[in-house]
Amino acid sequence: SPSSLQGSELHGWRPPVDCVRANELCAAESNCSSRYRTLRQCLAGRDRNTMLANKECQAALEVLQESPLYDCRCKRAMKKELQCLQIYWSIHLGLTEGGEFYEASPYEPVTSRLSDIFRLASIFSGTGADPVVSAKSNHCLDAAKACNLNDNCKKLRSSYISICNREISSTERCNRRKCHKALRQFFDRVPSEYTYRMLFCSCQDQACAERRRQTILPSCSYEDKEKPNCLDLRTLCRIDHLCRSRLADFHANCRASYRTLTSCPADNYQACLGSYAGMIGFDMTPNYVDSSPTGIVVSPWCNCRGSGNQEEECEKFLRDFTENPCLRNAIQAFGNGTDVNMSPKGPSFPATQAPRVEKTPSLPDDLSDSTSLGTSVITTCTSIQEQGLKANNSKELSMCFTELTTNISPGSKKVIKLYSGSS
Amino acid sequence: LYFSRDAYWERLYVDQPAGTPLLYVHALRDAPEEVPSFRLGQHLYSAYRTRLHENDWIRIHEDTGLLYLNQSLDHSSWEQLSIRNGGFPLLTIFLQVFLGSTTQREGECHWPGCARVYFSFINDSFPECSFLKPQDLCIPETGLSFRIRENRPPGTFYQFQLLPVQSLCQNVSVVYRLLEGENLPFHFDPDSLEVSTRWALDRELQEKYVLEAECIVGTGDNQEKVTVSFPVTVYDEDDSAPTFSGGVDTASAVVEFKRKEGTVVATLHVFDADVVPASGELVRRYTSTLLSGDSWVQQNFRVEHSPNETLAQANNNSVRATMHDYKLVLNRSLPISESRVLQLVVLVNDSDFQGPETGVLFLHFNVSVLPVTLNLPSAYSFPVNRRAHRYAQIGKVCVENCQEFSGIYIQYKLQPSSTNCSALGVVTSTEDTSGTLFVNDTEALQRSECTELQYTVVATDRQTRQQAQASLLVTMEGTSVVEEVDCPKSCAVNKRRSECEECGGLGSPTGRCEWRQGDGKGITRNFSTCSPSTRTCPDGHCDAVESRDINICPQDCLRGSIVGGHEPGERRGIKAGYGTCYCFPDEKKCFCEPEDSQGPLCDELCR
Amino acid sequence: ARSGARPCGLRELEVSVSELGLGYTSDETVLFRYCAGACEAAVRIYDLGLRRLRQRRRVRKERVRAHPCCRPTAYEDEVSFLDVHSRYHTLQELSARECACV
Amino acid sequence: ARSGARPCGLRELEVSVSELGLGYTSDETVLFRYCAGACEAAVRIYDLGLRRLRQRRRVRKERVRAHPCCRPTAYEDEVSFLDVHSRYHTLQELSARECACV
Repeated sequence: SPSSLQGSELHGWRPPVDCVRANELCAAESNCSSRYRTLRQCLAGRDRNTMLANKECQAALEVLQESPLYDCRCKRAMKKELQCLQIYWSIHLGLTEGGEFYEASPYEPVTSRLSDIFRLASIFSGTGADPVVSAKSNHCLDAAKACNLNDNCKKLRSSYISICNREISSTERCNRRKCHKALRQFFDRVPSEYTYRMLFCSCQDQACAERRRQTILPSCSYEDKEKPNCLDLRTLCRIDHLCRSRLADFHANCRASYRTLTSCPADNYQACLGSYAGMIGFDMTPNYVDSSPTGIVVSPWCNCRGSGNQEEECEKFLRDFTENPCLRNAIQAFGNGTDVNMSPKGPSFPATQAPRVEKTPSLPDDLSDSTSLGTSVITTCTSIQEQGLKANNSKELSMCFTELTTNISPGSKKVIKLYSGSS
Repeated sequence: LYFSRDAYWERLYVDQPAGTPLLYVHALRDAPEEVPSFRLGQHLYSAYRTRLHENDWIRIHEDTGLLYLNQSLDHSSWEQLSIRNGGFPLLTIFLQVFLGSTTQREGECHWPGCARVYFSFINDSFPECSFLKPQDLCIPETGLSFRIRENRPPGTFYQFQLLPVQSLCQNVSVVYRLLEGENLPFHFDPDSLEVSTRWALDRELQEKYVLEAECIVGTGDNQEKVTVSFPVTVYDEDDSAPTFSGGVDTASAVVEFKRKEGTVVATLHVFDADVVPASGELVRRYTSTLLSGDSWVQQNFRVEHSPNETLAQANNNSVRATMHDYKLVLNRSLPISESRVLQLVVLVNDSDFQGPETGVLFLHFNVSVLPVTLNLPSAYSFPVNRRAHRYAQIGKVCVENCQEFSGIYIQYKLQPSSTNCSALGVVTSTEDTSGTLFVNDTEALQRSECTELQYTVVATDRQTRQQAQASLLVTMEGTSVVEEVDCPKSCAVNKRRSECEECGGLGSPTGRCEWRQGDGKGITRNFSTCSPSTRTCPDGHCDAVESRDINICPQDCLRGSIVGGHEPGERRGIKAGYGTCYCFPDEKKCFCEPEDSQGPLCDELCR
Repeated sequence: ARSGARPCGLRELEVSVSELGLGYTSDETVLFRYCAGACEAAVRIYDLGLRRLRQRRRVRKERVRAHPCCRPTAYEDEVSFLDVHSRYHTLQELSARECACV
Repeated sequence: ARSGARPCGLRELEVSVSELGLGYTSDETVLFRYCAGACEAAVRIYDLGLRRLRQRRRVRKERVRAHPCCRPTAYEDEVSFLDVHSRYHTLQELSARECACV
């Protein structure tokens, strides 16, 4: 076997620290801090690529790949979230070329699950509601009522509503920047037992669906005179570290995967819903496109007109919102109060089970050739790993789903393989 | 040269023998004389693009683009790469393949000069051929889709066979057939299994094709068929010159009453069959210049360009194209004295266009700027009630066509004929450039010797100082009367009809407030209220006279708190109210509540 | 009362101590300041809501005030006088110093 | 009311917006907090004097309050809701936050 492998230094797995802490650790170590300074100079230069080609920049990258800065992460609504994200992107913009279709999420993976929220929600609202009554009731109205009965939720809800609803002039509908800020505060500071119920409530009739659509006051926070091109909107979002991070997080947690039961990476609906809600209050704010009770379609405010040769990439970006089985399943699961009960070990599959064709979501999924995507394959195991399950010593941890997402262009057959390998 | 795909897929198994062919990458030519050559990146990357290891195992034939295993990958190399990937079973690795001609370096791989080759690296040896399902023998894991540039020489963009399967399962018969390729610009060679274009494609004719292929596995009666379809996207280049939409290259327009900055004078449309450059770049690269040496033109006009994607029909196909709107817009408000006839030329330049014809065309705007002369009717005459309160609106004066004006700022003044019988004032309303006459001094109304008031109305254009005049005669009506004691200054304070109609208030022309009875339908624009004159208040608009004093019409003008069921007006006042709306202007407060709930005050009852 | 009646404010009255009915007999007089007037403009949406809920008996008949009161918000410290028995007395917070609708 | 009845304090009630009788039609509910209760212990000498002067018609018949009121001394900022026409409204100072006898 190739001898070169034995000699190379093992790049073991270490638990990620947050990037603010990692930055402090690096600053305290001269070699790391000097290389980090070099990398920032490399990136600051106008022609990023030629700068990255020079030896010093490469050396800086090599060293930093070994430092805690390399796989540091951030936490949603942590104290110095923006600073953490700025540090994260200063490293990762060096490592990737930018312009990737999917970017790795800077946030630590979510370990909580929907069932935790349901438990809390039922404690709060005392609902072990009678299913017959609950079937008929307007869940979105109940959610608003529950919020109004909780002082913190009521206060922050009223705050964003009054800001987003305040007409500035005949030509200026509202102050969108302030509205977005108030919405971000609401979703950051109010527990998801309240916010998810208002955002993802299930509906039987149009009035309920319209209330659900109105949750974020779309006329101010979402709609605009014109619809920009989605790739232009993505470019705008990626200029702002927070928006960029929330979009990357959405892609990481909501990207349809055909190898999991739920179509969601690591079968975690909560992670997907959290990252969807995390985009509200940014340029990429998504919302329900209409008030049809059952046909759940969400989308950012953009279309694919004016994409030129990148129409396929644009439509693929839009499909991640409008035809995303993971996101749809997650919203429906929350609405119905159901969660996939994934025992931590996950379903065990015999090693050599013949490939079985899964309940194929009818809609095309992600990668086709048209994307310059670097990560058409999700390392689901990575996210399991990051949920704190020590990889190398757990005998159990051999279950990992090969995420071969296939592009289902019309008519083509799709092959899905399930492998279990033991580490 | 460019790759026909930006990503390729294949599976790698442990212990596949060195020399196993893996896949072909294909490059298409931009020019006939180009000869494709390829080179591989040095490193293997993980899904999230972390550099895993030097690429010791995979090589490429630089001329044919055939990737093959140079060294077999054993379990220990798999273990090693898996650990590098974070200790998990390695799922996918990729390496970068470059066109020989590209200057791109590793770390900056993007189409067209670089593509990524993904390998699902399975920790198992190559399965028994009999285990493989037809689709495993026929088609790669990930869907195929191709991109072919228009106007480029024909070339091969795909080779059907799964090379590892073909080399390790030679006794399995796999035959391919292109189903609908015949009448399309594509050719399939059954021997080499290569798919190629038959001639240069023209995106403006068709921009998407879906090719259907059939793969037959096995022979005799245990044959199995797998069909696969794959999209081919024709990539646009700027090969179409801009043309006049509908052949119209000239627009004529007259600027007369609408002289305000931002007024759209005329619009012309340019059609371009192309969709590149894309929206992000389009406005920068599709320029429009107002050609005129005359600095006056440059200062007073500007061109606004707004491109919109549209659909064009090409032999019963619809293909995306672009319609460019060019608006000639006033860059400044024009004085009423301005009078010019202009031929303006706008140069539109599709700077990316590389065709033989020119990417430039000229739009012509014939603009006549007419002067406006101010005219007032010869004489005005209005009655006024001696009981009128201050700010009572008496009537309106207006220069000819004033309702049409925008960007023209007129000032109205009154010159009284006699000094001791002067009671009126005038104020200009910006919305319709009219002048509103109002009672400014009630003392003269009460003097019996003043039976009529005579004025000269003077209208002056603020910018050019041009003037127009007219005479104004105001005749007195009715008799003055001593004011009711205990009446509030503002009609709006009164909550009930009785109180309302027994008092006067600022702005009331008859000396008495008027009660407006609402429709009582919840929160409604037609709420009940007490007003100086229901003709002007409340009407959802705080006019020039009303804004002189908050007591005149707080219902329209209040900027303060409105208590009770209501809908706020745009920036001020009450747009809709519940029941009766009444106000306390000095406290900047209005209330809207149903009549029945204004019950007896709870004094003694609620000790 | 007509709407727009005199708003809540400070009024004053010269009264003899005896007239106050506090049991002191003295011929001295004091300037008694008190709050009076209408509080219509101080009504809040709270009052409208409370009034409606009371009308609909949603609020039990406990003592509830659905209209602002014109009341002192500050009092004068003290006033002293000599009674008919030649004894001095001092009264705390007899007069209002400021009024408001609360 | 019996002397020593429940003292002035904050009460709360869950009501639907429509019940507030403000003209808004919405099925949402709000927590309406109001002040209720007796203010016996807050009576001052001012009140006694004023009551007596009023009984003796020394104070003209204008509106005068000779007893402390149980009223809010602080209000909650705002509460918002969606009405049946899918339009949002925000009410300022609907609920009491603190009560006192004034």
